Amino acid sequence: MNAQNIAIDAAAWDSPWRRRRVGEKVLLSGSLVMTALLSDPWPGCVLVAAVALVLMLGPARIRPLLVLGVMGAPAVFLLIGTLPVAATWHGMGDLAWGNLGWATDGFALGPLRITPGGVARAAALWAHSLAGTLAVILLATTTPMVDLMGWLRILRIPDPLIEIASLTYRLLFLLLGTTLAIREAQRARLGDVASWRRRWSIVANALGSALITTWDRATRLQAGLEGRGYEDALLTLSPTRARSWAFLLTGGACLAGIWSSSLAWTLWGAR
Amino acid sequence: MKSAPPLLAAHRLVARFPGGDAVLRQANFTVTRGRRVALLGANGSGKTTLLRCLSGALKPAEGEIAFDGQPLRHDRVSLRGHRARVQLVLQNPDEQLFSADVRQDVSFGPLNLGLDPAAASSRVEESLDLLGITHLAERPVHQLSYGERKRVTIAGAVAMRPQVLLLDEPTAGLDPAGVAELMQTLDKLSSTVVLATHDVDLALMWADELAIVTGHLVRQGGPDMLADASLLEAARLRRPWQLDLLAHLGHDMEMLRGDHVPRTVADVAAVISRSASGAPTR
Amino acid sequence: MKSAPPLLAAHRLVARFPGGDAVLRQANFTVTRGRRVALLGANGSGKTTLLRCLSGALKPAEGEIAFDGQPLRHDRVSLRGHRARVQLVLQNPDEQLFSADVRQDVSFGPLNLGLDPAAASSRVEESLDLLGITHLAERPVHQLSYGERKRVTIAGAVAMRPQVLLLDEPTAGLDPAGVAELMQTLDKLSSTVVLATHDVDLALMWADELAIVTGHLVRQGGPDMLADASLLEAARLRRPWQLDLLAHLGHDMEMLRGDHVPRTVADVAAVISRSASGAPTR
Amino acid sequence: MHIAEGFLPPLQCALWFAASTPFVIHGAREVIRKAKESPENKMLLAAAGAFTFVLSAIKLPSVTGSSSHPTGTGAGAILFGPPVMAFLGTVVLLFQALLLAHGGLTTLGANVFSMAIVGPWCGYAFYRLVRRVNGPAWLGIFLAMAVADLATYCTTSLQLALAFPDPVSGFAGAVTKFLGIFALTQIPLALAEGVLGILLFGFLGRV
Repeated sequence: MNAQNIAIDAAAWDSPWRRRRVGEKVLLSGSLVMTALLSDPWPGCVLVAAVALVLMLGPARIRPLLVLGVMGAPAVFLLIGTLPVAATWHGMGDLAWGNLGWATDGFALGPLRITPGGVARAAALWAHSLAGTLAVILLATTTPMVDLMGWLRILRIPDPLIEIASLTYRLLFLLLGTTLAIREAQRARLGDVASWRRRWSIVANALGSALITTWDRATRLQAGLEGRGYEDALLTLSPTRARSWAFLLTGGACLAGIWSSSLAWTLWGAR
Repeated sequence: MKSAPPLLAAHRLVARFPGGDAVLRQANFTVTRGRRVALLGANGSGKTTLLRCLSGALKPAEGEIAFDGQPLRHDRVSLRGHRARVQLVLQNPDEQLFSADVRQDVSFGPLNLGLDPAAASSRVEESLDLLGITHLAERPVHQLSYGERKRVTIAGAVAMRPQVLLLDEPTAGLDPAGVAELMQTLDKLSSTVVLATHDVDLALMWADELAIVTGHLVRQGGPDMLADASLLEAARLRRPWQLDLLAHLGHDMEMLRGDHVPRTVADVAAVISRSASGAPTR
Repeated sequence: MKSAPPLLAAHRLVARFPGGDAVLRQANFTVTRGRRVALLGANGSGKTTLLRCLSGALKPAEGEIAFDGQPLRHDRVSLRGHRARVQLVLQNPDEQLFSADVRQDVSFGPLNLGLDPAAASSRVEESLDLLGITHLAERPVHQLSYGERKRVTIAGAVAMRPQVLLLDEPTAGLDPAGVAELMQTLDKLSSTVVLATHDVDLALMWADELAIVTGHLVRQGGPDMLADASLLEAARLRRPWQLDLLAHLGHDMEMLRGDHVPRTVADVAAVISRSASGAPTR
Repeated sequence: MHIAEGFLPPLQCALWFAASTPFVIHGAREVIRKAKESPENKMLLAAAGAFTFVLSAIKLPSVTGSSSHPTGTGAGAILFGPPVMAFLGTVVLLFQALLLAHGGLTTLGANVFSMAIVGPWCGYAFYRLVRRVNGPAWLGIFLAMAVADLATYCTTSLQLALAFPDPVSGFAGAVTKFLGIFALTQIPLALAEGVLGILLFGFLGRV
């Protein structure tokens, strides 16, 4: 990560979809997220994932490597989070720790047992989660945070809250830049070869300095904005973006497709 | 200095650091409409403090700021009016940019003036165009370079169409071509400009008038102030090369007064050529 | 350029922005022991990137950094050795100071080198003295002025007794007297110095050698590079006044090559006097 | 480590949103009140939000071998109080979900409950307790940071156990599994965050 470039954020600013209405993108991604949550893993979630990927790599022109990189964090969580779901707990008393190997109902790992049912549950979770995450990333890589903040006004969230969130976004990049620069300066003077004990105070010093700098900046920003006429509201022009029926209809068609295939699959399976 | 009444003035200004030490003590400063004033002085001498007082951002401990002869009262309504006429651009662009999107940020000032969105929008486009940054309108501020962010802050001030533009170190950190472009942009503005800088060569080349902050006071005068060795030393400045070279060549510095002070390379070359051809050194 | 082997070198360096665009493409750069190199270039040309690669802070995408002929491997142990020999001071002091008081901050590097407290302490006092900031030793870093904080960052690097000191815009934001003091301090250092700056006049006056970053490459040479109009334009630089004036006066620029390039006011005055007295222009 | 998108069943997503909403609204009211007091507070609150985000993105010196990040909500609770942290934590979680793909939108309610509500309140309670009995300041800070971190992860484990009860041993078995995998790796981290808190406040006290 780098101050100028949180990968998703940079993609959102460069996205050809930036000029689309935020509401339309929220509607599309939101529906895909809900579909990933509510539909069956097969074919619903798989189709959601496919649609999100195709839209991102196709019309939204997001680099495949970026999508792959961004999926890293959720994948790690899924790995850790689904492990306990895949395994059943048979209690300490039931099985000795030395118990390792195939049992009648699955693979035993001491008091844990990995069963086919557990693996199926874990796989279903993976499907829901990966599809949902891709649908969220579709929104995140095509819509800068500030556009979303502006859109939140529709939900009647009070202005001061939106302003604070927007300022947080601006200060975030300043603070991140400062913190990373301080860490680099510490490494340049061999901060990373200090004793383990000293390294802790070095991290604390970096954070403390960054905090003081940001505090100071926030105060100076206040003074700077007062000079530009700031009294109690951070007014800006919000861009007007045309409604796109093509976009809405295509999105609608995708969703209808996913749901009808899901329905068809369920009916066919039940027959 | 001029018979024309000053557009913006500070009278007997006293300003203190938050700690209590005085930065300015009974300092006076005036700018006449249409003039370009370069403000020089050491680090910490009080240049920025003076600019902040002039802009209304800082209330002086004592003394008065006057616009067009009218003293500024520091209440909300007067300040609002003052800020519409006098705009200060700080040195560090991150102290004035708050929005992630360039166009939105520039629109902040005009909207604060109470303009309707259409009028504000046309002001924004106009000043983006003037600063040559229309191509950055949709970019996020945090991805811009330092020089680009400086232009955005100036655009934000220009969009308010101030009568006086106060600039604190606008050329610091810019490459030479960037400095030249910025100075050309300033020439296009109709505002009166006060520009604080450490660059004495640039000050001599650009300004109609100089103001040097030293010893808690402001000394104002013509470019020949930069020939006064004791003043320069007190203000931690150096003699601009233009004057330094002529002194080295044995020219009579007393002759280089007022409008006879050479500013550009061409001026200096002309003085040297004339003296080589036997004419007196003016 | 020199027959002496380079102390620090970059070979066919490729460095990219995080987004993927190249900043440097197959760039070469060398510094010989004891030389003073000024690094010039436009905003965003890659000066800072080059310095960061040279210091080991940034691992180049391709190419190699070598110290005393030994290529730098970017593993922990090699970097540790490299950083003890090559120190980089970046432009913004706020992003490099991280301790509560000045003495503590300057002692950071020496303590990390594994020096015992007494040895570290003597290094600290030595470099505080060299930078002329002994009186600030007990002061909290966050209360210092900009110029003072710049000196503290340089003291922090000097206290590591590096063989090469890399400075990114050390004079930016300093008043003219501050610049002069800093340049005098640099003259006292025994290190080899590479100094990135936007100030072409200063570069011409101070440096033994120039390096200009343009078109993703580094061009190295003597001060006469600053007479090359097309190179200057490509690099968004301007001709230093020394050369600009002589060109205006009709001097033959071809004669002002290598060691004949005038650097200081005295040099220029000498060239002009000689030509006025009828001697050839060198 | 926040619960990823799509990981919780729909009904539970809704319940956690319902559980978090009153706290967040309470915090938002407090934030609006502070912003009205002085516009400068807006900047400072935004700075605090940014700091919480960056804290969670900073790598600590390796404790368990893996890279680890602090939650930082304990420090925020001491400085601004738990209600404000409920709001700022929500903003930070939204940013993490959309800028880093950490966490999710449908799981936002659950993550807010653990990280922006339970963590700060528990950390703050311990901080007050130590101050009440005139305990040393460092202990209060240490406990605030460590407890906020641990409480967050324990809550996450409970949330996951509730969503995925063990087919054999039920909720209790599931709690054992999730606590085992999360809380145990988190205990050294929580202690580390406590130490970091002491050092950080120590640094701030010196400047």
